[in-house]
Amino acid sequence: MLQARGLAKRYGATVALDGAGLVLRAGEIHALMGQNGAGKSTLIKLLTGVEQVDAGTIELDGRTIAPASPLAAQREGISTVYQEVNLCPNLSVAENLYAGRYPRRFGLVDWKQVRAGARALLAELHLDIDVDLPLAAYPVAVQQMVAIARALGVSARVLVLDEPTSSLDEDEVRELFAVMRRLRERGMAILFVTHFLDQVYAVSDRITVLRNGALAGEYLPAQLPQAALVSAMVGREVELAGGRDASHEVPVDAPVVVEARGLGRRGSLQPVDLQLRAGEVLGLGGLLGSGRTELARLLFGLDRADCGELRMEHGPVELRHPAEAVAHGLALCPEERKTEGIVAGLSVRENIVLALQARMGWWRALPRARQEELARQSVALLGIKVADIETPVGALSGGNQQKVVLARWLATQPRLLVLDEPTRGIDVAAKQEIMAEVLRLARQGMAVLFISAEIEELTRLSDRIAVMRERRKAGELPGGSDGGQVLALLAAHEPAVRAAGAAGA
Amino acid sequence: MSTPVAAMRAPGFLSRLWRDPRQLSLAITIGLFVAMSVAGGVMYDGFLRPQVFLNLLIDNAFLLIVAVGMTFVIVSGGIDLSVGAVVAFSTVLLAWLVQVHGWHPLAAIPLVLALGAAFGALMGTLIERYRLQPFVVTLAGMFLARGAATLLSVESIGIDHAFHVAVANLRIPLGGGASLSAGAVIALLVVAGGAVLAGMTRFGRGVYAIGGSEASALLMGLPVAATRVGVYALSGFCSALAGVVYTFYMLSGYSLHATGLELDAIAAVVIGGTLLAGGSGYVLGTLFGVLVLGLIQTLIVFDGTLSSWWTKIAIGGLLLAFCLLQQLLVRSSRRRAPQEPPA
Amino acid sequence: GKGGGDAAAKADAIRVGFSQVGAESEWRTANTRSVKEALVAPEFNLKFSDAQQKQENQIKALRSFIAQDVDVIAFSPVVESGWETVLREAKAANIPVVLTDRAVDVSDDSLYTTLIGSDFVEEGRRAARWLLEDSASRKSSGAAGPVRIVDLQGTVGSAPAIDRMAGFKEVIGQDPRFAIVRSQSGDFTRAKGKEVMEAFLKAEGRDGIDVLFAHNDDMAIGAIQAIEEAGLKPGEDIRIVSIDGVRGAFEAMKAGKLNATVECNPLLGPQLAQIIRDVHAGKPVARRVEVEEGVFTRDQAAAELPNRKY
Amino acid sequence: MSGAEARTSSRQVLHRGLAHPLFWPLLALALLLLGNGLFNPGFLSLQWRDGHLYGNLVDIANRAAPLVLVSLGMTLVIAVRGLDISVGAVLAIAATVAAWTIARMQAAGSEGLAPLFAAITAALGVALLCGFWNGLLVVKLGLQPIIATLVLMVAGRGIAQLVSDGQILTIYYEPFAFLGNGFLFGLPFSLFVVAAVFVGLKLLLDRSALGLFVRAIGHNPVAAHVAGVRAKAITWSLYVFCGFTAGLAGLLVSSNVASADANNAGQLLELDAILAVALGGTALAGGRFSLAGSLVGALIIQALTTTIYAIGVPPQVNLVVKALLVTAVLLLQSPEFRGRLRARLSRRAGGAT
Ligand SMILES: Nc1ncnc2c1ncn2[C@@H]1O[C@H](COP(=O)(O)OP(=O)(O)OP(=O)(O)O)[C@@H](O)[C@H]1O
Ligand SMILES: Nc1ncnc2c1ncn2[C@@H]1O[C@H](COP(=O)(O)OP(=O)(O)OP(=O)(O)O)[C@@H](O)[C@H]1O
Ligand SMILES: [Mg+2]
Ligand SMILES: [Mg+2]
Repeated sequence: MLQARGLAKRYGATVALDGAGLVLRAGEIHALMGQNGAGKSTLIKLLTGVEQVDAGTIELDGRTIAPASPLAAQREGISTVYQEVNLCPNLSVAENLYAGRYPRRFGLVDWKQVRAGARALLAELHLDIDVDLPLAAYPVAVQQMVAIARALGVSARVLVLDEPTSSLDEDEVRELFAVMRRLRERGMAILFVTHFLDQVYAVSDRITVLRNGALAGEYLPAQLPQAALVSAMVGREVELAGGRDASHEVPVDAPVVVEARGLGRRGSLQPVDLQLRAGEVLGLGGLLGSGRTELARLLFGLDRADCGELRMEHGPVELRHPAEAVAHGLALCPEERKTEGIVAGLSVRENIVLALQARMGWWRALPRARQEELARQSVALLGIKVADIETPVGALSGGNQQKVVLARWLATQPRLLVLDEPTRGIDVAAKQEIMAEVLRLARQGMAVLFISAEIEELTRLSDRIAVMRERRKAGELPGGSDGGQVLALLAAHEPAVRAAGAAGA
Repeated sequence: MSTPVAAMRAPGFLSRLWRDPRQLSLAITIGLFVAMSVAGGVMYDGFLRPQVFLNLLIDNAFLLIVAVGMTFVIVSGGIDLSVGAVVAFSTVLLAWLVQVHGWHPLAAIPLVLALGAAFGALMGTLIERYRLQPFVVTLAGMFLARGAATLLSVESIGIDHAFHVAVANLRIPLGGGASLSAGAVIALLVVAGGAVLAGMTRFGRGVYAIGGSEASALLMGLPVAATRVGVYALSGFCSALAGVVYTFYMLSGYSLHATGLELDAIAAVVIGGTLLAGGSGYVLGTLFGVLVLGLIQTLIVFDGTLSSWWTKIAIGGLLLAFCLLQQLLVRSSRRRAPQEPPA
Repeated sequence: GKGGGDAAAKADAIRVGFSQVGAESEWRTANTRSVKEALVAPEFNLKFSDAQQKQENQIKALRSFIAQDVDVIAFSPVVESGWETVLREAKAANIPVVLTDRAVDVSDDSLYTTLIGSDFVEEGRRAARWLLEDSASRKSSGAAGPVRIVDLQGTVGSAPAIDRMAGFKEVIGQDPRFAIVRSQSGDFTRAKGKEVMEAFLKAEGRDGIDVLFAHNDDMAIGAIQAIEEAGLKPGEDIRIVSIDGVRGAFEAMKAGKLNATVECNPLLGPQLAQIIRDVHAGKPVARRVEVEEGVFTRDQAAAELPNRKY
Repeated sequence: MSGAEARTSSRQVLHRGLAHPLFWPLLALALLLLGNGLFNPGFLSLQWRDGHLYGNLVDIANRAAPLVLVSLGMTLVIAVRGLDISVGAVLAIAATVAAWTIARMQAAGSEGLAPLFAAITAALGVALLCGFWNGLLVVKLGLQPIIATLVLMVAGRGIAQLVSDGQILTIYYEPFAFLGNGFLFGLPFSLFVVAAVFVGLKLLLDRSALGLFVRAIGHNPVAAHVAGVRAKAITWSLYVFCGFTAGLAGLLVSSNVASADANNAGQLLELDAILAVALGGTALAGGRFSLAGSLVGALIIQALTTTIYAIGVPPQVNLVVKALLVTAVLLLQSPEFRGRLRARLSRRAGGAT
């Protein structure tokens, strides 16, 4: 149905794509895989008219097309969810779903119909939210769902989803897949990008792998074991799994780095007790909206706690500003990369040194040579794909941006590192390396609070697991607990809305 | 999903108003306006006469029209500094055509309006096509329009065409001796039209989308370029219309009319709750922004004891008091609201 | 407050609404002060309003005065035209209007009762006449060619700038010995006056300028500094005449740097008070009341300086 | 062969020069001055007279000094997504306070340099206070910058007139005149003031981490905050600094004309300053900024004004000329415009061959 051949695209000196291609058939779910910076998003931008090709052809139904704008692509019947949530945060959810194609009465927008339609669209994804609130009032996950709903709402023949699941919980992913399967039955062609291998195998009919901007091959999932898929992406043999050394025990006498006693905030978090020892990785599990991010923000002084206290080695501390947290050796890799993480206009180097420099104060600047050294080290250590450390971070691929944020905090060599969904959008191989690095640092005495939506990842990496539910701590599990135990904690008291949704899936 | 999700469903208008900061601040603005009027009534005799409030509309009709156009520009994330100059140019052109060349006002007015819109569209095109900053483009536009006005006539031209005089003296009685001028009625119509345009049309919603995120608007397939040009054309049109209303108000065309009007208009829009960063605001808020500015002036005239410099200080002080109260009320009520959306 | 002890005293006071243009110059400030000092309680109850140099603000103030039902309205119009509608409203409300400082341009003369103030055109003429006389007396020095005049105008489009220019040209234009070689706006301010004069001096050369005509004293004072900095003697190498007669001008004349200033008297408060009394009492008043004004030159400066209040 | 090498390297230099953000503003300035020189051969000439340099170029630099100072402060405020439209009023306040202080000191019989230092201290102190006030409203109380500074813009002139009692305060005090009128090594003293502020600022921003923080705040204030940057404190101090530059400019202006005009000093300065900042290539949305660019921008504006005076157009044409010149400068700086122009030219050339 949709066929692309020999696509090439360069941005200045960077070659984003060279010899990429793709064959998308009607009625299939097609996974597009590749490492961070392999060119997946760029390929999608070319297909959907955001960028123009330098070379190569795109054919739709045997007809060569060259969409000049997203609008043109939409007219061709291609509907897209881009990697960064690309909706207007100021508009209401309903409007975001209908912008550009409002139903009208007497030439005016028919708000009644917009609202009803919006609710119906979201209901398909089993999302029941107030569609009149501005989109910005909702967390990224919900925004992501809205973006997907918008794409579904356009009666298209081709649906393109660039990492739609990166910030979703397992439940949401299940909903999404159910919808995707329904659409496939109707003959729609679906192209989707993800870094979760399980998801690829769960839903896709065919896999295309990109490597370094070029087509590496097209495969059927049944004939391609996970390890082989990863090798195809990376271009060499990679050993999967690994993680925490099961025999590792955090010494009981290891100093307590941070201790929260009854830390809470009215309206967002019930009082929580939490203790982190040097060298320990504490996993924090919970469903969407369970309050994990809130806890992380309180620990870091981004929000002010209104009850309880926070103690560090040398006694109680009161954090009024992240700068104070940074000064105390805390670090927070925030969940919302685009708004709270990267500074898109600054270079990779500047982004990486930012937190360290903030800790050193404004007067003493890190010498330029030291900055470059730090940046180079980080680029090498985390495998950030970038030609030049002076490139603005905004020009990096999504996963590489995430790595830059991580690098920024590692550079401060914190006592406690809080990671809120740190591996979102990072490819399998890199994820493994990054977590290995985090574990290594932990073993050297850093404490880590690791927030993740993936239970498997949590159990594999954590020395201990705390579980949040409904804005309070539901319980704690010792290291080596299995996913079932975590689920049990998570699932207690599941509210009716969600239960109904899950049943429908 | 967990319980908070259920709590996020808004059952009624009141609770939505409570939670949606934009509507809340509009309500607070209106409330403060009323409070200020009452305070004026307590302090000064005759302040609460209906005609005093109608005069707010009569005397600020042109500002209101300009501010409605400005609201669109600011919501789209831009700014238009040329408005005052375009008003002045329109008055001069109209007076020049009518007085010097003997046109009938009804023939001259459409030309003036078309020129205003075209001038706005030209600035919009420069901004859109060459990626120039709206601030500087419209600043140049301001120089140009005022310069063109002085070129047409340095002196103030009085208009004594019978039609114009008749419209200028037209008073629509509202009972009890109170009345409204034609200009004020036009201004109210513009507000109504602006509110519908902003809230109920594709163009209006496109303006909000661009103001929220231009990149997203493009990816959503909205006609960004046309909308942007349209916004400035609209503002130019409103300024020209305000110029026409101005000639009904003053019966003269003068190159020094409406100096500094751009700042008043911006201030009115912002006081009305529109964010200068774009993406959020209401035309109705702008109406109250204009009324608040007018009320401040009226309070000072009613007081009638302030020297020139105390007048300036008082205007600044009242402006500050208003904005601070607005800000504090909005903040504290948002804090009391059940769940604060992440900042 | 509404009540208060002075309410009784104010009850039969004449309620006057006075709308001033602004406080843009010392002249204006002196004018305001004079009016305020003349219209004092208990005889008057003055509502003063400052329009910040904007006509629309003046109109708003007049409307407010009408809404407050004052006894007499007085104001200094920013420009001539544009007053028709609001004056009609005043007339309908039976409130007599006294203009100060300058006339307005209305179709119906009954819209205002009287005008008290100066005549900007006449001021321009006076400046020119002084120049004619001055050149006549200097003829012996016998410079070749026409007398080259540069002109520092007020704010473009403002009434005094237009009228003073018109009056000046009217007189000068009849005499072929004079030529205005450059004309530029100095916005009535010292800083701009200086800046523009600097440019004039560079463009015309040191010997290219014989006379400076400044539309107000402040611009002349700024220009004097520019002339001095260019190494010339103001008042000698370049003769300077300006308008207003503020204190600074007299100081400059005393120092020999300014040749003449045409007085434009702002102190019309007492005359205004008398007219308001008459108007309020229903007595007939003259349509136009002139203010006493003169032309002052260097030799009179020292004597006059102590009398200058502004 | 070495010739070819030299050619490529010189082309590289040219390319780098063209890509430099300052290239286009500088070119605009050069074109303006050259155009003047063509029209009016005396325009570019410089003479040594009475122990100092004399000529239009000196005038332009000297006249632009206050605007340059204010533009520098404005640049930084804009860089952190702010705006300060009160600079003109602050300038007037500082000028008035300086004149008032001198008059008071003299009346009290103080002599020598004491009144000078007292005036400078008082004026700058008040200006810093004004900046502090603006910062308070913006940073602490969360008002939108344009409204927050509008308050002082409106009230500030009133305050200045209150101090001066509505009079133009004339300064009869020689030492003070040196600031805005004096010459050092044959150059106007104000140029040294500007140079000191510019170099000091540049060093501070480049050598410390302040420049990085300012840009980070401008591009993404939330992310900068999360990274531990004291965004609010920095923003606040930049408002204070902007007030300081306006105060300094006020000293220069009042010293230059030996008087303080509360109502007219610095009228419309805010617009000129923002225009200068924009012409210099600073993004008005924050983040990207260039101090040198603003300096050039301010010079362009003053050169424009002086040009208008020099070519002797009638005053009523001033604004039109200014509008057209500004538009031309803007277009010249727009990469999109140059791109389209080049495309059109090459198409025409292609058509001809
Ligand atoms: N606007 C741009 N300017 C410069 N380089 C860019 C730009 N956009 C993308 N690139 C480069 O193109 C390459 C491919 O990026 P792309 O976003 O397509 O990767 P991706 O496969 O989607 O990666 P990820 O999994 O991290 O999202 C990267 O090296 C990136 O740095
Ligand atoms: N699916 C949802 N629908 C509506 N509101 C939600 C949803 N998920 C979270 N929220 C709201 O978003 C806010 C932030 O939740 P928060 O991010 O702290 O949760 P979390 O435990 O960190 O979850 P996650 O990080 O997985 O999104 C809360 O106010 C919550 O009520
Ligand atoms: Mg991508
Ligand atoms: Mg979270």
